[in-house]
Amino acid sequence: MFFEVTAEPLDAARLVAHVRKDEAGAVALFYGVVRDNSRGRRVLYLEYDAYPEMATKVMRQIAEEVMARWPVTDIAIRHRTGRLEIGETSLLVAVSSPHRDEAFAACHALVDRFKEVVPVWKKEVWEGGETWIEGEPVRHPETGGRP
Amino acid sequence: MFFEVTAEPLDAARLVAHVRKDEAGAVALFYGVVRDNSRGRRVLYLEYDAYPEMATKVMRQIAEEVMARWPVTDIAIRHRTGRLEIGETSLLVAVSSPHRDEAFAACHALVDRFKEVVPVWKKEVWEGGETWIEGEPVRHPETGGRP
Amino acid sequence: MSGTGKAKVRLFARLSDLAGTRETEVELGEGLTAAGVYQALCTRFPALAGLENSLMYALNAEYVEPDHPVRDGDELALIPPVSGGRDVL
Amino acid sequence: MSGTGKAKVRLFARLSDLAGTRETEVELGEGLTAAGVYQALCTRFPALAGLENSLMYALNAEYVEPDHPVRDGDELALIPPVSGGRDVL
Repeated sequence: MFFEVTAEPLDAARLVAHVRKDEAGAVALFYGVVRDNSRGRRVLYLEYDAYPEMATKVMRQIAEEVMARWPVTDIAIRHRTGRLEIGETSLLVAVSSPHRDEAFAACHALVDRFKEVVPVWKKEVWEGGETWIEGEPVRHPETGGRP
Repeated sequence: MFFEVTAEPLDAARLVAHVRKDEAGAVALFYGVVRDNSRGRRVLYLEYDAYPEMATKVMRQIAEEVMARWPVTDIAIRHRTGRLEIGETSLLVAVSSPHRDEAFAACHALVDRFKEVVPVWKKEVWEGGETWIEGEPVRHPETGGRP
Repeated sequence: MSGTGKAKVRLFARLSDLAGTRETEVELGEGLTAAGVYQALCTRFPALAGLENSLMYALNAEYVEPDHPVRDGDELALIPPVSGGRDVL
Repeated sequence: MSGTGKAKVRLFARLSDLAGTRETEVELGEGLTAAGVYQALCTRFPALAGLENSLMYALNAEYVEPDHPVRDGDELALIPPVSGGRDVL
Protein backbone atom coordinates (compact mmCIF):
# COMPACT_ATOMS: atom_id res chain seq x y z
CA MET A 1 0.00 0.00 0.00
CA PHE A 2 1.14 3.49 -0.74
CA PHE A 3 -0.35 6.81 0.38
CA GLU A 4 1.02 10.24 -0.25
CA VAL A 5 0.25 13.93 -0.22
CA THR A 6 2.62 15.87 -2.41
CA ALA A 7 3.08 19.24 -4.08
CA GLU A 8 4.58 17.50 -7.14
CA PRO A 9 2.58 16.59 -10.26
CA LEU A 10 1.05 13.13 -9.86
CA ASP A 11 2.58 10.28 -11.81
CA ALA A 12 -0.07 7.67 -12.67
CA ALA A 13 2.37 5.16 -14.14
CA ARG A 14 4.27 4.97 -10.86
CA LEU A 15 1.06 4.32 -8.93
CA VAL A 16 -0.04 1.57 -11.29
CA ALA A 17 3.41 -0.04 -11.19
CA HIS A 18 3.08 -0.05 -7.42
CA VAL A 19 -0.27 -1.88 -7.26
CA ARG A 20 0.29 -4.25 -10.18
CA LYS A 21 0.88 -7.80 -8.96
CA ASP A 22 1.16 -11.08 -10.88
CA GLU A 23 -2.06 -12.44 -9.36
CA ALA A 24 -4.07 -9.29 -10.16
CA GLY A 25 -5.89 -9.34 -13.49
CA ALA A 26 -7.47 -5.93 -13.11
CA VAL A 27 -6.38 -2.44 -12.14
CA ALA A 28 -8.88 0.39 -11.74
CA LEU A 29 -7.38 3.86 -11.68
CA PHE A 30 -9.27 7.04 -10.89
CA TYR A 31 -8.10 10.54 -11.78
CA GLY A 32 -9.64 13.56 -10.11
CA VAL A 33 -8.98 16.38 -12.56
CA VAL A 34 -9.37 20.14 -12.17
CA ARG A 35 -12.26 21.18 -14.36
CA ASP A 36 -13.02 24.56 -15.82
CA ASN A 37 -16.40 25.09 -14.16
CA SER A 38 -18.09 24.54 -10.84
CA ARG A 39 -21.52 25.53 -9.55
CA GLY A 40 -22.15 27.48 -12.74
CA ARG A 41 -18.95 29.55 -12.49
CA ARG A 42 -15.90 29.51 -14.72
CA VAL A 43 -12.99 28.34 -12.58
CA LEU A 44 -9.53 29.85 -13.16
CA TYR A 45 -7.55 27.47 -10.98
CA LEU A 46 -7.72 25.55 -7.71
CA GLU A 47 -5.67 25.66 -4.58
CA TYR A 48 -5.46 22.52 -2.43
CA ASP A 49 -4.56 22.51 1.22
CA ALA A 50 -4.01 19.38 3.32
CA TYR A 51 -2.93 18.09 6.69
CA PRO A 52 -0.43 15.69 5.15
CA GLU A 53 0.57 13.53 8.14
CA MET A 54 -3.07 12.94 9.03
CA ALA A 55 -4.25 12.62 5.43
CA THR A 56 -1.95 9.67 4.77
CA LYS A 57 -3.06 8.05 8.03
CA VAL A 58 -6.76 8.42 7.13
CA MET A 59 -6.08 7.14 3.60
CA ARG A 60 -4.63 4.01 5.16
CA GLN A 61 -7.72 3.64 7.35
CA ILE A 62 -10.13 3.84 4.43
CA ALA A 63 -7.94 1.47 2.41
CA GLU A 64 -8.17 -1.02 5.27
CA GLU A 65 -11.96 -0.61 5.39
CA VAL A 66 -12.11 -1.35 1.66
CA MET A 67 -9.76 -4.32 1.87
CA ALA A 68 -11.94 -5.83 4.59
CA ARG A 69 -14.92 -5.63 2.25
CA TRP A 70 -13.53 -6.66 -1.16
CA PRO A 71 -10.78 -9.12 -2.19
CA VAL A 72 -8.42 -6.40 -3.29
CA THR A 73 -4.75 -7.08 -4.03
CA ASP A 74 -3.27 -3.63 -3.44
CA ILE A 75 -4.19 0.05 -3.12
CA ALA A 76 -2.30 3.28 -3.72
CA ILE A 77 -3.53 6.86 -3.31
CA ARG A 78 -1.88 10.20 -3.99
CA HIS A 79 -3.24 13.70 -3.62
CA ARG A 80 -1.59 16.85 -4.79
CA THR A 81 -1.52 20.18 -2.92
CA GLY A 82 -0.89 23.76 -3.92
CA ARG A 83 -2.06 25.57 -7.02
CA LEU A 84 -3.47 23.33 -9.76
CA GLU A 85 -4.41 24.53 -13.22
CA ILE A 86 -7.39 23.33 -15.27
CA GLY A 87 -6.73 19.81 -16.51
CA GLU A 88 -4.18 18.92 -13.85
CA THR A 89 -4.69 15.85 -11.70
CA SER A 90 -5.46 16.43 -8.03
CA LEU A 91 -6.15 12.84 -6.96
CA LEU A 92 -5.11 9.38 -8.11
CA VAL A 93 -6.61 6.21 -6.62
CA ALA A 94 -5.31 2.87 -7.93
CA VAL A 95 -6.72 -0.53 -6.97
CA SER A 96 -5.59 -3.93 -8.19
CA SER A 97 -7.56 -7.14 -7.73
CA PRO A 98 -7.85 -10.58 -9.30
CA HIS A 99 -11.09 -9.65 -11.12
CA ARG A 100 -12.56 -6.47 -12.48
CA ASP A 101 -15.77 -6.10 -10.46
CA GLU A 102 -13.90 -5.75 -7.18
CA ALA A 103 -11.38 -3.35 -8.67
CA PHE A 104 -14.17 -1.03 -9.81
CA ALA A 105 -16.22 -1.30 -6.62
CA ALA A 106 -13.27 -0.80 -4.31
CA CYS A 107 -11.84 2.11 -6.31
CA HIS A 108 -15.20 3.88 -6.40
CA ALA A 109 -15.73 3.35 -2.66
CA LEU A 110 -12.25 4.67 -1.91
CA VAL A 111 -12.84 7.88 -3.86
CA ASP A 112 -16.18 8.40 -2.09
CA ARG A 113 -14.65 7.82 1.34
CA PHE A 114 -11.68 9.97 0.47
CA LYS A 115 -13.93 12.94 -0.19
CA GLU A 116 -15.76 12.35 3.09
CA VAL A 117 -12.96 11.98 5.60
CA VAL A 118 -9.47 12.75 4.31
CA PRO A 119 -8.31 16.18 5.52
CA VAL A 120 -7.75 17.82 2.15
CA TRP A 121 -9.44 21.08 1.16
CA LYS A 122 -10.03 22.85 -2.09
CA LYS A 123 -10.26 26.55 -2.85
CA GLU A 124 -11.91 27.53 -6.10
CA VAL A 125 -10.58 30.70 -7.65
CA TRP A 126 -12.66 32.41 -10.29
CA GLU A 127 -12.72 35.81 -11.96
CA GLY A 128 -13.04 38.28 -9.10
CA GLY A 129 -13.34 35.91 -6.17
CA GLU A 130 -12.46 32.68 -4.44
CA THR A 131 -13.96 30.33 -1.88
CA TRP A 132 -12.99 27.30 0.14
CA ILE A 133 -15.31 24.44 -0.76
CA GLU A 134 -16.73 22.83 2.34
CA GLY A 135 -19.05 19.87 2.32
CA GLU A 136 -20.80 18.25 5.23
CA PRO A 137 -18.90 18.28 8.52
CA VAL A 138 -16.41 15.42 8.51
CA ARG A 139 -17.85 12.19 9.80
CA HIS A 140 -15.73 9.99 11.96
CA PRO A 141 -14.05 7.30 9.81
CA GLU A 142 -14.77 4.54 12.30
CA THR A 143 -18.24 5.31 13.61
CA GLY A 144 -19.60 6.87 10.40
CA GLY A 145 -21.29 9.52 12.55
CA ARG A 146 -20.16 12.76 14.05
CA PRO A 147 -18.15 12.04 17.18
CA MET B 1 -13.37 8.84 -29.25
CA PHE B 2 -10.52 6.52 -29.99
CA PHE B 3 -10.58 2.75 -30.54
CA GLU B 4 -7.64 0.58 -31.50
CA VAL B 5 -6.39 -2.97 -31.69
CA THR B 6 -2.63 -3.10 -31.77
CA ALA B 7 0.29 -5.49 -31.34
CA GLU B 8 2.25 -2.73 -29.56
CA PRO B 9 2.43 -2.35 -25.77
CA LEU B 10 -0.45 -0.18 -24.55
CA ASP B 11 0.32 3.36 -23.44
CA ALA B 12 -2.11 4.48 -20.72
CA ALA B 13 -0.87 8.06 -20.61
CA ARG B 14 -1.73 8.56 -24.28
CA LEU B 15 -5.25 7.23 -23.72
CA VAL B 16 -5.85 9.48 -20.73
CA ALA B 17 -4.50 12.51 -22.60
CA HIS B 18 -6.99 11.68 -25.33
CA VAL B 19 -10.09 11.60 -23.10
CA ARG B 20 -9.13 14.42 -20.74
CA LYS B 21 -11.17 17.56 -21.43
CA ASP B 22 -11.41 20.84 -19.52
CA GLU B 23 -15.02 20.19 -18.52
CA ALA B 24 -14.32 16.65 -17.25
CA GLY B 25 -13.48 16.40 -13.56
CA ALA B 26 -13.08 12.64 -13.51
CA VAL B 27 -11.29 10.00 -15.53
CA ALA B 28 -11.77 6.30 -14.84
CA LEU B 29 -9.18 4.03 -16.41
CA PHE B 30 -9.32 0.26 -16.44
CA TYR B 31 -6.34 -2.03 -17.08
CA GLY B 32 -6.89 -5.66 -17.99
CA VAL B 33 -3.65 -7.33 -16.97
CA VAL B 34 -2.31 -10.81 -17.70
CA ARG B 35 -2.34 -12.70 -14.45
CA ASP B 36 -0.30 -15.71 -13.46
CA ASN B 37 -3.19 -18.08 -12.80
CA SER B 38 -6.54 -19.02 -14.27
CA ARG B 39 -9.02 -21.74 -13.38
CA GLY B 40 -6.55 -23.14 -10.88
CA ARG B 41 -3.68 -23.42 -13.34
CA ARG B 42 -0.42 -21.54 -13.45
CA VAL B 43 -0.41 -19.52 -16.67
CA LEU B 44 2.86 -19.05 -18.58
CA TYR B 45 1.65 -16.44 -21.03
CA LEU B 46 -1.36 -15.46 -23.13
CA GLU B 47 -1.88 -15.12 -26.83
CA TYR B 48 -4.57 -12.70 -28.05
CA ASP B 49 -6.20 -12.90 -31.45
CA ALA B 50 -8.62 -10.33 -32.87
CA TYR B 51 -10.57 -9.29 -35.91
CA PRO B 52 -9.21 -5.75 -35.76
CA GLU B 53 -11.42 -3.95 -38.32
CA MET B 54 -14.54 -5.36 -36.73
CA ALA B 55 -13.30 -5.02 -33.15
CA THR B 56 -12.84 -1.26 -33.49
CA LYS B 57 -16.30 -0.98 -35.07
CA VAL B 58 -17.93 -2.90 -32.21
CA MET B 59 -15.97 -0.87 -29.64
CA ARG B 60 -17.49 2.25 -31.17
CA GLN B 61 -20.97 0.69 -30.95
CA ILE B 62 -20.65 -0.13 -27.26
CA ALA B 63 -19.18 3.33 -26.60
CA GLU B 64 -22.25 4.86 -28.23
CA GLU B 65 -24.54 2.65 -26.11
CA VAL B 66 -22.75 3.88 -22.98
CA MET B 67 -22.79 7.53 -24.04
CA ALA B 68 -26.55 7.29 -24.56
CA ARG B 69 -26.93 6.10 -20.99
CA TRP B 70 -24.48 8.25 -18.99
CA PRO B 71 -23.31 11.85 -19.39
CA VAL B 72 -19.84 10.86 -20.47
CA THR B 73 -17.39 13.34 -22.00
CA ASP B 74 -15.15 10.99 -23.96
CA ILE B 75 -14.15 7.34 -24.30
CA ALA B 76 -11.03 5.57 -25.56
CA ILE B 77 -10.34 1.83 -25.76
CA ARG B 78 -7.27 -0.11 -26.83
CA HIS B 79 -6.67 -3.84 -26.91
CA ARG B 80 -3.40 -5.56 -27.56
CA THR B 81 -2.89 -8.70 -29.64
CA GLY B 82 -0.16 -11.31 -29.89
CA ARG B 83 1.84 -12.87 -27.09
CA LEU B 84 1.52 -11.14 -23.70
CA GLU B 85 3.59 -12.00 -20.67
CA ILE B 86 2.36 -12.04 -17.07
CA GLY B 87 1.83 -8.48 -15.87
CA GLU B 88 1.42 -6.97 -19.32
CA THR B 89 -1.69 -4.96 -20.13
CA SER B 90 -4.12 -6.49 -22.62
CA LEU B 91 -6.92 -3.92 -22.40
CA LEU B 92 -7.24 -0.25 -21.53
CA VAL B 93 -10.60 1.49 -21.22
CA ALA B 94 -10.60 5.22 -20.39
CA VAL B 95 -13.71 7.29 -19.69
CA SER B 96 -13.90 10.97 -18.81
CA SER B 97 -16.97 12.69 -17.41
CA PRO B 98 -17.86 15.80 -15.40
CA HIS B 99 -18.37 13.76 -12.21
CA ARG B 100 -16.95 10.57 -10.81
CA ASP B 101 -20.03 8.34 -10.51
CA GLU B 102 -20.67 8.35 -14.25
CA ALA B 103 -17.01 7.78 -15.05
CA PHE B 104 -16.97 4.65 -12.88
CA ALA B 105 -20.34 3.32 -14.08
CA ALA B 106 -19.60 3.89 -17.75
CA CYS B 107 -16.09 2.45 -17.57
CA HIS B 108 -17.32 -0.68 -15.79
CA ALA B 109 -20.17 -1.14 -18.28
CA LEU B 110 -17.77 -0.73 -21.20
CA VAL B 111 -15.44 -3.42 -19.90
CA ASP B 112 -18.37 -5.79 -19.34
CA ARG B 113 -19.75 -5.16 -22.83
CA PHE B 114 -16.30 -5.43 -24.34
CA LYS B 115 -15.91 -8.95 -22.98
CA GLU B 116 -19.34 -9.91 -24.33
CA VAL B 117 -19.25 -8.69 -27.90
CA VAL B 118 -15.89 -7.44 -29.15
CA PRO B 119 -14.22 -10.04 -31.41
CA VAL B 120 -11.05 -10.59 -29.41
CA TRP B 121 -9.95 -14.02 -28.22
CA LYS B 122 -7.51 -15.24 -25.63
CA LYS B 123 -5.42 -18.40 -25.57
CA GLU B 124 -4.02 -19.47 -22.22
CA VAL B 125 -0.72 -21.26 -22.38
CA TRP B 126 0.38 -23.25 -19.37
CA GLU B 127 2.99 -25.90 -18.62
CA GLY B 128 2.24 -28.70 -21.09
CA GLY B 129 -0.85 -27.32 -22.79
CA GLU B 130 -2.90 -24.46 -24.09
CA THR B 131 -6.52 -23.60 -24.76
CA TRP B 132 -8.58 -20.88 -26.39
CA ILE B 133 -10.91 -19.41 -23.77
CA GLU B 134 -14.45 -19.26 -25.05
CA GLY B 135 -17.35 -17.82 -23.12
CA GLU B 136 -20.99 -17.77 -24.04
CA PRO B 137 -21.74 -17.47 -27.75
CA VAL B 138 -21.53 -13.82 -28.75
CA ARG B 139 -24.77 -11.93 -28.31
CA HIS B 140 -25.77 -9.40 -30.88
CA PRO B 141 -24.65 -5.93 -29.78
CA GLU B 142 -27.94 -4.32 -30.80
CA THR B 143 -30.59 -6.86 -29.84
CA GLY B 144 -28.79 -8.32 -26.80
CA GLY B 145 -29.89 -11.79 -27.91
CA ARG B 146 -28.54 -14.31 -30.32
CA PRO B 147 -29.49 -13.29 -33.85
CA MET C 1 -29.61 -10.71 -53.88
CA SER C 2 -27.21 -13.56 -53.34
CA GLY C 3 -25.73 -15.10 -56.43
CA THR C 4 -22.56 -16.57 -57.70
CA GLY C 5 -19.08 -15.15 -57.29
CA LYS C 6 -16.53 -15.35 -54.52
CA ALA C 7 -16.41 -14.38 -50.87
CA LYS C 8 -13.43 -14.07 -48.60
CA VAL C 9 -13.73 -16.01 -45.33
CA ARG C 10 -11.77 -15.09 -42.23
CA LEU C 11 -11.09 -17.47 -39.36
CA PHE C 12 -9.92 -16.54 -35.88
CA ALA C 13 -8.63 -18.07 -32.65
CA ARG C 14 -9.61 -21.73 -32.30
CA LEU C 15 -11.12 -21.81 -35.79
CA SER C 16 -7.92 -20.71 -37.48
CA ASP C 17 -5.98 -23.27 -35.42
CA LEU C 18 -8.45 -25.98 -36.49
CA ALA C 19 -8.42 -25.00 -40.16
CA GLY C 20 -4.70 -24.24 -40.26
CA THR C 21 -5.38 -20.93 -42.00
CA ARG C 22 -6.69 -17.49 -41.14
CA GLU C 23 -8.22 -16.73 -44.51
CA THR C 24 -9.70 -18.56 -47.45
CA GLU C 25 -12.08 -18.03 -50.35
CA VAL C 26 -15.34 -19.76 -51.22
CA GLU C 27 -17.23 -19.96 -54.49
CA LEU C 28 -20.76 -18.80 -53.87
CA GLY C 29 -23.57 -20.99 -55.07
CA GLU C 30 -27.00 -19.46 -55.73
CA GLY C 31 -28.66 -18.29 -52.50
CA LEU C 32 -25.75 -19.20 -50.25
CA THR C 33 -26.11 -17.93 -46.67
CA ALA C 34 -23.53 -17.28 -43.96
CA ALA C 35 -24.32 -20.64 -42.35
CA GLY C 36 -24.19 -22.23 -45.80
CA VAL C 37 -20.67 -20.93 -46.35
CA TYR C 38 -19.69 -22.44 -43.00
CA GLN C 39 -21.13 -25.80 -44.08
CA ALA C 40 -19.23 -25.60 -47.36
CA LEU C 41 -16.04 -24.87 -45.45
CA CYS C 42 -16.54 -27.92 -43.24
CA THR C 43 -16.16 -30.11 -46.33
CA ARG C 44 -12.80 -28.52 -47.02
CA PHE C 45 -11.75 -28.34 -43.34
CA PRO C 46 -13.45 -31.24 -41.52
CA ALA C 47 -11.99 -30.10 -38.19
CA LEU C 48 -14.38 -27.12 -38.31
CA ALA C 49 -17.48 -29.33 -38.24
CA GLY C 50 -19.94 -29.34 -35.34
CA LEU C 51 -19.52 -25.72 -34.24
CA GLU C 52 -22.80 -24.33 -35.62
CA ASN C 53 -24.34 -23.85 -32.18
CA SER C 54 -21.57 -21.62 -30.86
CA LEU C 55 -20.57 -19.78 -34.02
CA MET C 56 -21.57 -16.26 -34.94
CA TYR C 57 -21.21 -14.66 -38.35
CA ALA C 58 -19.99 -11.25 -39.37
CA LEU C 59 -20.42 -9.94 -42.88
CA ASN C 60 -18.12 -7.08 -43.79
CA ALA C 61 -17.36 -6.61 -40.09
CA GLU C 62 -20.98 -6.49 -38.87
CA TYR C 63 -22.75 -9.26 -36.98
CA VAL C 64 -25.44 -10.91 -39.17
CA GLU C 65 -27.96 -13.71 -38.80
CA PRO C 66 -26.88 -17.22 -39.93
CA ASP C 67 -29.39 -17.06 -42.77
CA HIS C 68 -28.03 -13.78 -44.11
CA PRO C 69 -27.12 -14.08 -47.82
CA VAL C 70 -23.48 -13.79 -48.85
CA ARG C 71 -22.70 -11.90 -52.04
CA ASP C 72 -19.82 -11.61 -54.44
CA GLY C 73 -16.95 -9.66 -52.88
CA ASP C 74 -18.23 -9.99 -49.31
CA GLU C 75 -15.96 -10.72 -46.39
CA LEU C 76 -17.49 -13.31 -44.10
CA ALA C 77 -15.96 -13.91 -40.66
CA LEU C 78 -16.66 -16.94 -38.49
CA ILE C 79 -16.77 -15.65 -34.92
CA PRO C 80 -16.19 -18.13 -32.10
CA PRO C 81 -17.44 -17.13 -28.64
CA VAL C 82 -15.38 -14.29 -27.22
CA SER C 83 -13.68 -14.72 -23.89
CA GLY C 84 -16.47 -13.08 -21.85
CA GLY C 85 -17.29 -13.77 -18.27
CA ARG C 86 -16.17 -12.71 -14.81
CA ASP C 87 -13.09 -14.82 -14.72
CA VAL C 88 -11.41 -13.26 -17.68
CA LEU C 89 -9.77 -10.16 -16.39
CA MET D 1 -5.00 13.39 32.44
CA SER D 2 -5.09 16.91 31.10
CA GLY D 3 -3.07 19.49 32.89
CA THR D 4 -0.98 22.51 32.19
CA GLY D 5 1.67 22.89 29.48
CA LYS D 6 1.55 23.77 25.83
CA ALA D 7 -0.11 22.34 22.75
CA LYS D 8 0.55 23.08 19.12
CA VAL D 9 -2.55 24.02 17.11
CA ARG D 10 -2.71 23.62 13.34
CA LEU D 11 -5.13 25.49 11.13
CA PHE D 12 -6.04 24.64 7.56
CA ALA D 13 -7.90 25.99 4.56
CA ARG D 14 -10.50 28.60 5.50
CA LEU D 15 -9.40 28.55 9.15
CA SER D 16 -5.82 29.46 8.33
CA ASP D 17 -7.05 32.23 6.04
CA LEU D 18 -9.30 33.56 8.83
CA ALA D 19 -6.59 33.37 11.49
CA GLY D 20 -3.79 34.52 9.19
CA THR D 21 -1.61 31.67 10.38
CA ARG D 22 -1.28 27.94 9.89
CA GLU D 23 0.14 27.15 13.28
CA THR D 24 0.08 28.53 16.79
CA GLU D 25 0.56 27.46 20.39
CA VAL D 26 -1.82 27.52 23.32
CA GLU D 27 -1.15 27.39 27.03
CA LEU D 28 -3.18 24.57 28.47
CA GLY D 29 -5.30 25.31 31.52
CA GLU D 30 -6.36 22.48 33.81
CA GLY D 31 -8.80 20.09 32.10
CA LEU D 32 -8.75 21.85 28.73
CA THR D 33 -10.53 19.95 25.95
CA ALA D 34 -10.21 20.15 22.15
CA ALA D 35 -13.30 22.36 21.98
CA GLY D 36 -11.92 24.42 24.87
CA VAL D 37 -8.72 25.07 22.95
CA TYR D 38 -10.82 26.25 20.00
CA GLN D 39 -12.73 28.64 22.30
CA ALA D 40 -9.46 29.97 23.70
CA LEU D 41 -8.20 30.54 20.16
CA CYS D 42 -11.33 32.51 19.28
CA THR D 43 -10.29 35.13 21.82
CA ARG D 44 -6.96 35.52 20.10
CA PHE D 45 -8.42 35.20 16.54
CA PRO D 46 -12.00 36.54 16.65
CA ALA D 47 -12.52 35.66 12.97
CA LEU D 48 -12.52 32.00 13.98
CA ALA D 49 -15.61 32.38 16.18
CA GLY D 50 -18.91 30.67 15.41
CA LEU D 51 -17.57 27.57 13.67
CA GLU D 52 -18.15 25.04 16.49
CA ASN D 53 -20.98 23.28 14.64
CA SER D 54 -18.94 22.46 11.56
CA LEU D 55 -15.49 21.93 13.10
CA MET D 56 -13.88 18.60 13.79
CA TYR D 57 -10.83 18.01 15.94
CA ALA D 58 -7.79 15.85 15.39
CA LEU D 59 -5.34 15.15 18.16
CA ASN D 60 -1.94 13.96 16.98
CA ALA D 61 -3.46 13.26 13.56
CA GLU D 62 -6.44 11.20 14.77
CA TYR D 63 -10.04 12.38 14.87
CA VAL D 64 -11.23 12.90 18.46
CA GLU D 65 -14.40 14.03 20.19
CA PRO D 66 -14.73 17.76 21.02
CA ASP D 67 -14.55 16.93 24.73
CA HIS D 68 -11.30 15.01 24.40
CA PRO D 69 -8.62 16.36 26.78
CA VAL D 70 -5.55 18.06 25.33
CA ARG D 71 -2.22 17.39 27.01
CA ASP D 72 1.19 18.97 27.09
CA GLY D 73 3.03 18.39 23.80
CA ASP D 74 -0.09 17.40 21.85
CA GLU D 75 -0.75 18.58 18.34
CA LEU D 76 -4.36 19.67 17.92
CA ALA D 77 -5.73 20.31 14.44
CA LEU D 78 -8.95 22.18 13.72
CA ILE D 79 -10.54 20.37 10.78
CA PRO D 80 -13.05 22.29 8.68
CA PRO D 81 -15.45 20.22 6.58
CA VAL D 82 -13.62 18.50 3.72
CA SER D 83 -14.76 19.11 0.19
CA GLY D 84 -16.94 16.00 -0.02
CA GLY D 85 -19.96 15.51 -2.18
CA ARG D 86 -20.84 14.53 -5.72
CA ASP D 87 -19.94 17.82 -7.29
CA VAL D 88 -16.35 17.83 -6.26
CA LEU D 89 -14.59 15.80 -8.86
